Amino acid sequence: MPYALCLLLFMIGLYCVVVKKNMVKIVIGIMVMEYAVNLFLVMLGFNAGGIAPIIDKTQYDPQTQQIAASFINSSVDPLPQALVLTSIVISLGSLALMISICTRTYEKYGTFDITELRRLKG
Amino acid sequence: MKGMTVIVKTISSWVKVLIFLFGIYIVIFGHLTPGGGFAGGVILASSYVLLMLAFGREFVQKNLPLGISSKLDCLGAFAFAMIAILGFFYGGIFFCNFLVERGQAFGLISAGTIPLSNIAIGLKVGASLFLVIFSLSIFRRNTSANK
Amino acid sequence: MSIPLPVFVALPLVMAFLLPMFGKKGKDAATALANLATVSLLVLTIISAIQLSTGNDQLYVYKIGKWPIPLGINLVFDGLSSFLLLTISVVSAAAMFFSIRYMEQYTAKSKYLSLFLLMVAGMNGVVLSGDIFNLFVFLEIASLASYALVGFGCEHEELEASFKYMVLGTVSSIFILFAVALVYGNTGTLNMAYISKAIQDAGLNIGLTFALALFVVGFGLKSALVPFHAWLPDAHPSAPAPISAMLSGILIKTLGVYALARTVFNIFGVSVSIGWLLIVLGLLSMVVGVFLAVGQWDLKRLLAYHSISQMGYVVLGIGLGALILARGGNTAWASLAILGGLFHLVNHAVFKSLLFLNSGSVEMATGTRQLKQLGGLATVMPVTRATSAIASASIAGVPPFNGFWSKLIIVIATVKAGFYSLAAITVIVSLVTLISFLKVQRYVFLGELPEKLRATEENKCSMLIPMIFMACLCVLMGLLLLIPTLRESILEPAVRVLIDGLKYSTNVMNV
Amino acid sequence: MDIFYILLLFILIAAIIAVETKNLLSAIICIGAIGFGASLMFLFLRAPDIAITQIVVEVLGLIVLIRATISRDLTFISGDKEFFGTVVSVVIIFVIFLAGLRVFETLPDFGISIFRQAQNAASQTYVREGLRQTGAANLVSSVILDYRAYDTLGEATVLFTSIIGATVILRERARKQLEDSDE
Repeated sequence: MPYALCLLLFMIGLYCVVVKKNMVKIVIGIMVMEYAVNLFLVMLGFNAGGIAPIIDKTQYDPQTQQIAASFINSSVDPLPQALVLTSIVISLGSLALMISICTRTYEKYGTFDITELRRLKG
Repeated sequence: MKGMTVIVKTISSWVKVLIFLFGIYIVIFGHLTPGGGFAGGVILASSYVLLMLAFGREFVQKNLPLGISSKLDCLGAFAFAMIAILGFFYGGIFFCNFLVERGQAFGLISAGTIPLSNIAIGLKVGASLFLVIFSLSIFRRNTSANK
Repeated sequence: MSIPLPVFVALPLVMAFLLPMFGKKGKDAATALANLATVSLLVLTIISAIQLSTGNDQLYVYKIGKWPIPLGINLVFDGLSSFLLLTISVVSAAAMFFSIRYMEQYTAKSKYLSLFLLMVAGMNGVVLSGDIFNLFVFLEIASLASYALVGFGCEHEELEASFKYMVLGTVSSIFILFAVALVYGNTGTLNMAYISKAIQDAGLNIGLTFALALFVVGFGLKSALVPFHAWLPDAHPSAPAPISAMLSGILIKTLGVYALARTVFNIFGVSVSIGWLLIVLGLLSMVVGVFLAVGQWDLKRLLAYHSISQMGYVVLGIGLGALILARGGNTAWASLAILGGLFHLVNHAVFKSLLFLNSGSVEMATGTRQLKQLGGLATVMPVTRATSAIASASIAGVPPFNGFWSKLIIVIATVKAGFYSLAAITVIVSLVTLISFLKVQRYVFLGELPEKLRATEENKCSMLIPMIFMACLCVLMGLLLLIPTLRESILEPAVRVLIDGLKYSTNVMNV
Repeated sequence: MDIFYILLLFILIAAIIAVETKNLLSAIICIGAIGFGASLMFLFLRAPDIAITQIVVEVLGLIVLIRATISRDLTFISGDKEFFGTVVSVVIIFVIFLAGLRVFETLPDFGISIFRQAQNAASQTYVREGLRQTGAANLVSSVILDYRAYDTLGEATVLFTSIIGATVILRERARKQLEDSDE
């Protein structure tokens, strides 16, 4: 069920990108979609009652180099977290580039409205 | 922009040191505690952004000119790529963790190249994010000057 | 394999990290270094391709960081990767050489060179990757570099085109990421070979089918197939000419068609419905693209619409192969169809980038690219005129040139597979293309030289060399098909990768 | 488990306000709310690394967004929407949503992660052997900087690319007169 709410969030973002005419609104829609996918990825790795994938000193035996079974059996999945870390940085990068294009366009046209841009280009 | 009031300036000159140290801590201990190069780099960048908001652009530009931050950006990325290539020379394969045998588990010096990569990434991320916010604000000043 | 595979990514990356440090003063040194990088990539690719075709192994796997396959990321170098790497290297070397002079009219040249190399690195990474998330990351590098390069001129149209391209491109990237997440949630792995094995074991459930649909939409947006083509006619003309050549020539193919073919054939496996879907997409692109192109009066915009149409041929060939394979038909005809598609891919890369370089040459000499304002350039720009004539003949499928051979193979394959109406449409589209390019030749190079363009001169030598090089390729590429040894060492291994389909997973795991 | 529903509902409400409000500045503030909600969500999903990264990235992203919109002449959106087009897109998106709902039946239930069920999933090895093989106690660090370091190189490159791109887009003068010097 939380997955479905995530999909709903994704669809809200998609709706915003498709319908809205304001450049900043479109950027906001893209950000919402990115949040939805990131949340979905992390949820995939979640274990009910799990612990974070960071090994504590008490869970490690230096002599035998063994990790306590309590950690192995309850840790959440570290791989999706690594993927989400990557995807957050990617979305920050594309946000920076998109906002630069928006500001530059605003300076040229004096508006954020994409239908106006088409009219001005004429 | 000449910066904000005296209260803001005083407080941020205190806080900036703390933020900067916290960023460095997050970067260096990234392989033991939550955090790492990216989070730490963003915190480093935000300490400079705070200075820029409080004291104005000219102050920051004196301390960290654009050219230098752009070079730091390239340098961090280059250092991270170099770690990969050093892995090739020492271990025979790209990204080989050639230092993994050194150090004790849970020590600050452990996990081979991971802390080094964290530092390189922290440098790169901090410099580049500072650069983008700075160029956005400079751009705005230029356009308003033109008007 | 004597050349370590990550070199193809690491070399342009390290160069790209270094170049912005040169700044304004070291511009010439930066240009020289960037050209050195693309030329050495070309040499390395040729060496690797020769090693692959003469060696015993069908594919090479490089495990990064010494981690065994499902743990780490692996690079896979097989026939298809080698084929696309060759295409990328040839076009990027030519476009880079062309930019030496052409990019003098813009500022921030060292940053341009850096972005160019980043785009090349991203494409090489996509082609070599054996891990689906890694493919997404490198796809994003290449796309981000291309968004910035489309807006490089910072004029009104360029910014608008760049924004449009960026929004659609980012949405398609998010679709792909969502599909990757769904695949991970269903199979628990990100390695392509292991995903493929899990799908073979458990079958294609509804979650994976939805993921496949998302992949088709995402890669379809990247390759501008017709329902998703809205960004291309704006984005490709707005970029500087060498970048248009890169975008139309290889970017849409690497990020779109290659990734689509890899996912459909090697990971999910072909089925009748996906075969029909690809055929319909290809057919729509072919017909709609060419009819929109006929009415254009802007030279680069016309070329961009033709890109959509020609991509239709590539996808049509590949989709036909998928359909025949899924029906269990004759493998010979399936491989013929795929051969036609892939051969048309590389042919289109060569002649379309040549056409864009020509348009850049014309624009630089005359300052306009409106067909109605041009004319009579045949006498003042003989080299541009000659190369452009060769490229136009190629794209229209006139016999001795390369476009003819690939179109011929696609037509033969459609006839053999029993789709006579498809064959007829293919020929008709080719004829319309011919008419459209006769119009270009007529308005740009023949007729009266307008008063304003009297002072036009042929461009400098450094811009002519890449055009002549590409024109020679256009003439000679037919040999790739006609000489058996060349065909068996370059085209056939690429076709075999797709025909083998799901055997990819066992091939990778057994290395 | 209830906390996830509460947070998701909060995020959804913030998203709807962000999409529908007429004032750009409040839309951006709602984006901030989504970001902080997501960050809390990551914390409860036992992902502290991402929670930290999300929250700092959120702050910088907000600064960038506000820089772009504040003190522009036009922070309010006016203009009429085409009613027909909107309805068609809403219907299409709703159909995709209904189709997508069935997709989640094939995933393991929320709260059971896939790597415990799948055969030879890489994460099983990461959890069991990660500390011994890489020496890092933070397994996420060991994945991003050792097992999948190549991805991280790509990620750093993405950031580098976008920054170079942003400085290129924001440069003052794009074209210059071509000097006709001999080569």
